[in-house]
Amino acid sequence: MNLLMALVIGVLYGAGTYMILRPSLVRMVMGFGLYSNATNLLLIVIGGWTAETGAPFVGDDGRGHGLMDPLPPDIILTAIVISFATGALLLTICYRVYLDHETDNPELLPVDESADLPHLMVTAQREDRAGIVADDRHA
Amino acid sequence: MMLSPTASLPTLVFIPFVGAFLALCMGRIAGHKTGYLMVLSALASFILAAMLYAGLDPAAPVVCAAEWLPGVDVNFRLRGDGFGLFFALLVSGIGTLVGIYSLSYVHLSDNRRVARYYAALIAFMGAMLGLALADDLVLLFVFWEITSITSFLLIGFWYDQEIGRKGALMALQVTVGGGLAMMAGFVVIGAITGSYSISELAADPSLREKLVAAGMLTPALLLCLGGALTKSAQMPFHFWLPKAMVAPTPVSTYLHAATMVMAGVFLVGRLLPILGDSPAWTPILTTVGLVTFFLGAYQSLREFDLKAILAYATVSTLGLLMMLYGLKAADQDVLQIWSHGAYKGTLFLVAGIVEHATHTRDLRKLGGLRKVMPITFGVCLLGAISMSGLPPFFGFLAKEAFYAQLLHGEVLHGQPVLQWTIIVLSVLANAFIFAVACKLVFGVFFGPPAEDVDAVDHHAHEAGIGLWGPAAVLGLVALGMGLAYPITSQMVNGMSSDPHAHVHVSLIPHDIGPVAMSAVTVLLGIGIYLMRRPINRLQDALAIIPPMYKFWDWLMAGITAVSVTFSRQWQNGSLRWYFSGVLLFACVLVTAALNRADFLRHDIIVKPHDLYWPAVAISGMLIFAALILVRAQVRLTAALASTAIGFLVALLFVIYRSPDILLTQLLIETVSTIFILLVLFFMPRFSRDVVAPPVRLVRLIVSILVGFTMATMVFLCTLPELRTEDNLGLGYLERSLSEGFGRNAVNVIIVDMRAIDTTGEITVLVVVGMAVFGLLRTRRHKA
Amino acid sequence: MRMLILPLLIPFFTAIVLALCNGWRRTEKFISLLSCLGLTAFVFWLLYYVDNHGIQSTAIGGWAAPYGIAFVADRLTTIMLCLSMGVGTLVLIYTFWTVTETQQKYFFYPFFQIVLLGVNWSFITGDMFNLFVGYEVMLIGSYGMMMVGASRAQVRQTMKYIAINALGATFFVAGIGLLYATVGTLNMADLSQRTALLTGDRAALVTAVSMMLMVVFAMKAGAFPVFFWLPDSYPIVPAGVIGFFAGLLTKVGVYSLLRVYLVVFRQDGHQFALQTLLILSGFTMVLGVMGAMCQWEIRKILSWHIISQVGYMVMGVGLASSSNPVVARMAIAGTIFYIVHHIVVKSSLFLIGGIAEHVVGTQELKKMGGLLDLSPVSAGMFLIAAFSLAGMPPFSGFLSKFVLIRAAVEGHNWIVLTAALVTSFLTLYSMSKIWSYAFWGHKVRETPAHSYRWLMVPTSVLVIFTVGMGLFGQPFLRLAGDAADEIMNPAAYINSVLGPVSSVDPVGAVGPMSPVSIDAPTLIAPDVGIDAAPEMLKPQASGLTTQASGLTLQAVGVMEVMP
Amino acid sequence: MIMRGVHLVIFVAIFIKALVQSNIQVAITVLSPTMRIRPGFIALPLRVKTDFEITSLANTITLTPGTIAVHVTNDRKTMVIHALDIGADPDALRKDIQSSMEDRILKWTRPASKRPPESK
Amino acid sequence: MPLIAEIMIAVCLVIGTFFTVVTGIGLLRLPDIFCRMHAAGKAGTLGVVMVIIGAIIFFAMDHPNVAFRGLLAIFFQFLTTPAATHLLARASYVREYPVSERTQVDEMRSHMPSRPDLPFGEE
Amino acid sequence: MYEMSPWFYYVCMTCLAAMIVSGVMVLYRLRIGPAASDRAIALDCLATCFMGIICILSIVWQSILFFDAVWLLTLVGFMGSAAVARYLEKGRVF
Amino acid sequence: MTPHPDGPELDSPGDKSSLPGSPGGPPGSPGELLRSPVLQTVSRAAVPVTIIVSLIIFNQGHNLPGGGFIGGVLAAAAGAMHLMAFGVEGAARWNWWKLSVLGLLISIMTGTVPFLLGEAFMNHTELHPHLPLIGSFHVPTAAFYDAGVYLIVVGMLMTIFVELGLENRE
Ligand code: NA
Ligand code: NA
Repeated sequence: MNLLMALVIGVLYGAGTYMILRPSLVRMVMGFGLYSNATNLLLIVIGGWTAETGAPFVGDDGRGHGLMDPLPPDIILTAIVISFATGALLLTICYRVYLDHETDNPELLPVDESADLPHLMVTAQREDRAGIVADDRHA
Repeated sequence: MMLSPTASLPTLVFIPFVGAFLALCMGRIAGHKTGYLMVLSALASFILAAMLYAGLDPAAPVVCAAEWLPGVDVNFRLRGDGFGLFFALLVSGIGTLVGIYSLSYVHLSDNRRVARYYAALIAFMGAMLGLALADDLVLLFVFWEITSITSFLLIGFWYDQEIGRKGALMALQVTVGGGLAMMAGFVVIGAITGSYSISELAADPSLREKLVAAGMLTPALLLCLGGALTKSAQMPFHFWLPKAMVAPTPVSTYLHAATMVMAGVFLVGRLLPILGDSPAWTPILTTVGLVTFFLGAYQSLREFDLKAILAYATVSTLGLLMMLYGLKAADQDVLQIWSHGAYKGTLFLVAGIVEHATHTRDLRKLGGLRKVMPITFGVCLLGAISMSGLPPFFGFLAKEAFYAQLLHGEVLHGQPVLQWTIIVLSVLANAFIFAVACKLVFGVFFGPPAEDVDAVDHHAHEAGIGLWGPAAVLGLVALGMGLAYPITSQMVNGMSSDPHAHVHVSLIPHDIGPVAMSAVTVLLGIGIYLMRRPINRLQDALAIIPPMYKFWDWLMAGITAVSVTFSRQWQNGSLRWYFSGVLLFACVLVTAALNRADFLRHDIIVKPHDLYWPAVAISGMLIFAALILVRAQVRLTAALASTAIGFLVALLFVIYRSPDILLTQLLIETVSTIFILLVLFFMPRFSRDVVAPPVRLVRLIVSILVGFTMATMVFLCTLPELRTEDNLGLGYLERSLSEGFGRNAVNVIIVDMRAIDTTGEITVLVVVGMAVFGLLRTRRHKA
Repeated sequence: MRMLILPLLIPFFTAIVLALCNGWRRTEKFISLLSCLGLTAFVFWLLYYVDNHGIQSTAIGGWAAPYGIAFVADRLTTIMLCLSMGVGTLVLIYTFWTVTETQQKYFFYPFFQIVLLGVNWSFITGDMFNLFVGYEVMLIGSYGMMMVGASRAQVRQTMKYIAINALGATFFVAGIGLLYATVGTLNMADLSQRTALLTGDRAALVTAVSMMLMVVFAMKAGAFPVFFWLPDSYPIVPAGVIGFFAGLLTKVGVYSLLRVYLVVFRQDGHQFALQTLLILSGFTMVLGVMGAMCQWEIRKILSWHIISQVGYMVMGVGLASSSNPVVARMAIAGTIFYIVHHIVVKSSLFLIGGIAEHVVGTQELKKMGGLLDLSPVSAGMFLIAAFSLAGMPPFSGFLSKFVLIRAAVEGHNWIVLTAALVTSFLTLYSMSKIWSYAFWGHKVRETPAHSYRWLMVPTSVLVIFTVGMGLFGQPFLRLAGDAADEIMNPAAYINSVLGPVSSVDPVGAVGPMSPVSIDAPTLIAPDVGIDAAPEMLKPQASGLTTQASGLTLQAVGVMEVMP
Repeated sequence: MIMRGVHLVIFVAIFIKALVQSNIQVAITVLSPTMRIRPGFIALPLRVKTDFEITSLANTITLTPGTIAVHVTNDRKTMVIHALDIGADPDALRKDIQSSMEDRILKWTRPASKRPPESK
Repeated sequence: MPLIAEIMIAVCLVIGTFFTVVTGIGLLRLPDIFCRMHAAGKAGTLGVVMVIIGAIIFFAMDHPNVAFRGLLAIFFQFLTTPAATHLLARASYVREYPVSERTQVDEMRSHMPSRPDLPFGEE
Repeated sequence: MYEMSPWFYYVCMTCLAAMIVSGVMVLYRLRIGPAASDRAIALDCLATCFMGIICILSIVWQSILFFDAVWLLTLVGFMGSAAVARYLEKGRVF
Repeated sequence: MTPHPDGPELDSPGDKSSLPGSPGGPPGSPGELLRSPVLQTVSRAAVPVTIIVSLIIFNQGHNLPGGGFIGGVLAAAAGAMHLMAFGVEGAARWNWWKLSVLGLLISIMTGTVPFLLGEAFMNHTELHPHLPLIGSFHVPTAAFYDAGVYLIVVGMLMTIFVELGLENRE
């Protein structure tokens, strides 16, 4: 079983890698989704598996023998939520980046971050005062 | 109020720092009067040093020690021995004169700038005093670097001019670069011997034996020389000194003629008893010193800028001193330093006066000032004669002693070829110096002024006593010390770094050798002076090698070019490259670690009974779905394949009996799909992969490597032999109901046992919500 | 000690209250300041307390470790907390005059608290997975701060920053999972006592797992070759905040390297990780400074210098691989000292850079000039901070480099020593470049563009600190040395978390051993005898022998390595 | 009111029967080697009015033999359905749907007074 | 568990599985998107409902709340699956996904007045 | 826990296998499309298959813990399909 | 335009400048097509049921699968269904992120109360309140914590839904 799962996890990581290395922001986000899934599988796999293992719900006796280790699911739950939240933020930002630069190819984005660095405090304050906010989209 | 000797040591070091601080604070109001702080603090230090010298017991010098950084064996230890006090007297004495000179010399409208100038100058003096008296290598280094910093600020006095900035930067970089090596050398010494105390190291042979035993004697020497040779402007690191001449003349006089450049020499003197046993000592120092001595003098004749001439002459003398230490003739170090300080100080100050009066330093434009500036002329003569080594001046004493050392020195004994090489070159160098002295005196004060400089006729005037006074004092020292040679002899022998020094210092020769060499020197010098124009042409013809500073510039430009390439290529903004780098790094690290044990001997056998066939089927579907995603050219296909993968993973969670994450996964995948669809609306279609085939190949290789590495790790870590059964799982289960009041152990862990994890997780959620809100709202408001 | 939750609880409540006060600009600033000052006072008291009373720990929720999550405050942790809160408060004050209305409206101050929260969290937690959570909280706050204002460049660079950190998070979680599979626990103290017993294949596997985690920590620290994110993202961080980011965020990575590779991983052959770090550190130093050499913007130059400076700290961690405990101790103490120095100095440099921007309205060196005349005090502060960064005496930078170089010399690591010296030289080169272009030269304007008086207040505190730390370094060195002792001898740490008798008995094949005897092999590596360098070791030897014989558990306090 | 309840029960029963029928029919179609289908889009004039009725009808049509509801025009007078096999006469299908589905829905959704006349 | 219960459950499972398989085959075999929706919307529904009923029976004795969940699932199934089919079918028509050439009549076209103004290009 | 009849167990396992086969076919449709709606339908059917699989596994394991996933999948499948339909029809989901 | 390997691209909404602004839209406009009584009716039925079920799921979490997070996502999914049927304008009137901040406050307070009472932070226990009508029952304080989580998830997801839904809607 662990060889099988190692194979699956390897494929998922490999596929995720392939996706994040492609020149498309949406694909990148999906690649991270694959990573997240692969990691979750990895975590559940390390909990161990036998055909007889039960779910981690203890009976009235409160004993835990023969049940699945509950810690990996706990870790997964936290990790899944965090990666989901990060992914949502990343996706929103990717959308914003596309609107700004009209490309979703990260390789085509401007390299020099100072080229359109408007937040230089001085500039920003001036524009703030004037009521218009620094939007340099077509600068 | 009388200070005890122990207390006056640190006091004389700290007075200037207090003065510098005061100068900074009051400068804005006091303006040029800040200079009096310089004079006062220098004078105070001088008096204290003189008092200490008066009470000096050579066998047991005053020591002031305090714990500073006991954790790293570094202590605040000052020691007032003869050599240190000599240096302190030199520094504070010339400091007083330079302070007085500056009062008349420095005129600026910007009070703050003047204040900064004096503050740096006073702080420099303090650092030099500390350096002279420090008995701890690290403390010495601290003061050493403070002199570098203050020197940097002083050279950059004309910081609104490119040339001023460049000169300052070069001086800083070269001297600090050497200083770093020196620090490493000190650390080596301290780490191996366990002591940084100079006197202790010099006195205790067992400490030095440790260095020898560790084989670190020569490396430590080489590292330390890195500092000494750069600071003292030895070839090939001499080039910063002429460039530093952009500084105001008081600075050049004080730092770059009399004191700071002597710090390297001083250090070598301090190190001689510690590292002198190294077989590299004599060859290196003698060679470097000799070359510098000769080439400095040689180059000096080539120059026409007054300060450049003096700078190269200084370089030359510094070489001479290094050579003397190389020959282990430490007994005449004070003699040479002192005589040089006196005449070179005089000449620099005179150069400043001349520049002040004529607004030029170019010998070719100067001339005939004898009549306009008679006092200056007189003072200049004092310095120049001493420099040329004619009796009865101090310079003569020094040169005689030097020649005597060459003829009778122990180190050269029995090596006639080497000895004669050194003698010939030395005589030649001194002849050049002689010619330079002539050139100075005749070039500035005799002959007609150049036609295009009307300054000479119209504006040139005799300087005030504030300017020539200090120069005259130094010049008189050069004369007086020569005349009073018995006292001189006593003093220079008493203050030498060699406790057993007994150099014969006398105007009356007792040995024909040195006198003959002096005669040859003078004759040669006259000859060179007379032939100076053809010699200059010859020098121009011989100058094939570019000046050293160009090499330095090239070196820095080369480093910058590498840097440009590196930052463009490495930090190229390409996410693809960043990801690949991180991933490959991970693969390499993990593989390297795995290679350290032979994991292959664990049998990799698929045990069919261990496989759960639905898991096999689901895994197959999962891999298939992953391939769909990877191959998808249409965005919606990719989004749906992602969702399918999520569902399939959820199904594996069923196999692994984890209902909580099953539900979570299903919901999360659905919500993710909705997000993706929401965003896809705005995004462009997937473009065809337009990357070049090599990029594709690399991408494929990286993917396979990552997949393989992760699979290997998972496989190994879940192998029954390697996975641990002794984990926390059972403990959690058993505590779930009894202490957590819940049957769902996972949930009990989430909300109770490890609730702080969950707290972080929900914080992330909240912040993401706010961040998305902020991001989209900010831009929508702008639109 | 229940109070250990306060470094989290206070930023938490502050962030919530600030979010709810959204729109009341003055109130937000006031509350932020109040909270930061209060917490700063607390953590400094905590440092004092821990220094005098030993390691403190608390079980969150009353669940005893290793099941519950323990928060542990040893000297290293409290030092880091003091730094984060001290620098955080100063930067907060600085931002009062730099934050724009838009930035404040879109949660600048709540996010600031979240970053503080995450940083404190990462420092104080005693659980590997909780460390991950702390990282994520810190990161998410930093994402928020980085793009607050949402300019093109900010959004774009934040995207890259998030993406790279997402990669790191993947390895982090995967590494934690594999760690749990092989060692069976997540609590750092428990891990420490369990890994110390590991040998053979399992030890080698745990080493491999530790290498996977190293990617994350090295990335966070900004070490070679995974510092990609740093020079790209720091230049877009809002003014002022950059001082905090530059100082603190990478140091969380360095802290983790110290904690994880010296306390958590003690299995047979764990030095491999440290040796790897040593190799990486050389590249980090040199390449970091090489990157800075060709830059023409203050922020970029300083950002690249973070990398090279991190190289020094990583070098310290790597030098701790030495089999000579004196060297290892000096390396760790040097690293801690360096962390303190660097946080203070780098923050102050960025803050001065902000002032310079305020005065001349640009960050580009070629458009600057004459700052020495325009703003002499900030010029003076820059001079001090820059020379301190370059390791010039008498400032803190000199002392920190000195200690590390001494450790390198004593460990005979000549190559990395050379790299350190070269880096130091090139650092000076580019610092003097900034000075020469920005502070010297012709005035580019007659008067300062904006008033900057208040910005000087927090900045000067940092600058004064670096001078003080250089001149009066002994208390810091002493503290760093004691912290190093705690790290080298985790027995006290383990006892504090798990109690004198471990709640989880190391069972199975390895056989029962008491935590005390576990420490012996790492304290004195078998190949280093006391007689290897008798004189050098003399003062320490007695303390160490006491340790090795396992006579006393509370040896941390007893051991006086420094003479 | 009671009658409407009865009609609802009848409707559910008939609906279940139709559901099973439709499934079997689809199964036969899918599994038959030749797959004889005559798909088509057919417009169905509507008498149901409210959202609820329209939705009930649409869902019922979709779940029952060979038809799915594709579209409801904005005037709510017509529903377009897709049939897997429209047979020879589309009008027969239309009438069938109206009588078997629409009428029965109306019977339990509305009181008799408000009901439109049943289809012929 | 009585034999009769096992038999009933088995029958439910078999029927449910049968229709699920039919869904799969139908999805592969049917000629166009609209026809495939018939398979998905109908066979899928009945198939899964039968399986759920089987499960409800299985757990009826010990866990009555499973019946609640099962009925909830069936309710949702009847509520949502046809609606989803309906929405997708219309979207497919709007996007002009190719219709099988066997299609006899298309009365849809005339009921989509705004069709020429479709916001999407022919992609 | 009760001991289930062997034939019943085998019926369950056979059904499980058939369900998985159905899932594979559905997944294949997800692969080949061609229309986006095809894929959406396929995903919906995949969810349906999973409901079946989970039900059968619940019976085999005699565990009710996974049963919530069944009705959740109904909802989830609908959400996905509806979102895709809205996306195809209007571009925007909301 | 190069043909795709998967045939013509069938998923792209193409030129979005001419897209309808909101569901429905004036008669004759493309948006008119999109009016959907079916979706609206289904969501009228499904949304309340889902929300109730989400509360059940939330409530059962301590002993069965479920809990605040799952319940919250479920409720947010119901919200998404509502948005799909009725558009975002109504929901956009509220600042959903404030709900998540409120949730965070509740969660943290749950941990802080025992801390202020002198116990460890987040030391959960069981409460046994006695209410009229309902009688005595026991609640683990962890449930309050979970309730905070529920609100956070709803607030955060709805924020993103609404904000993304509002994008590009003049
Ligand atoms: Na995830
Ligand atoms: Na958790």
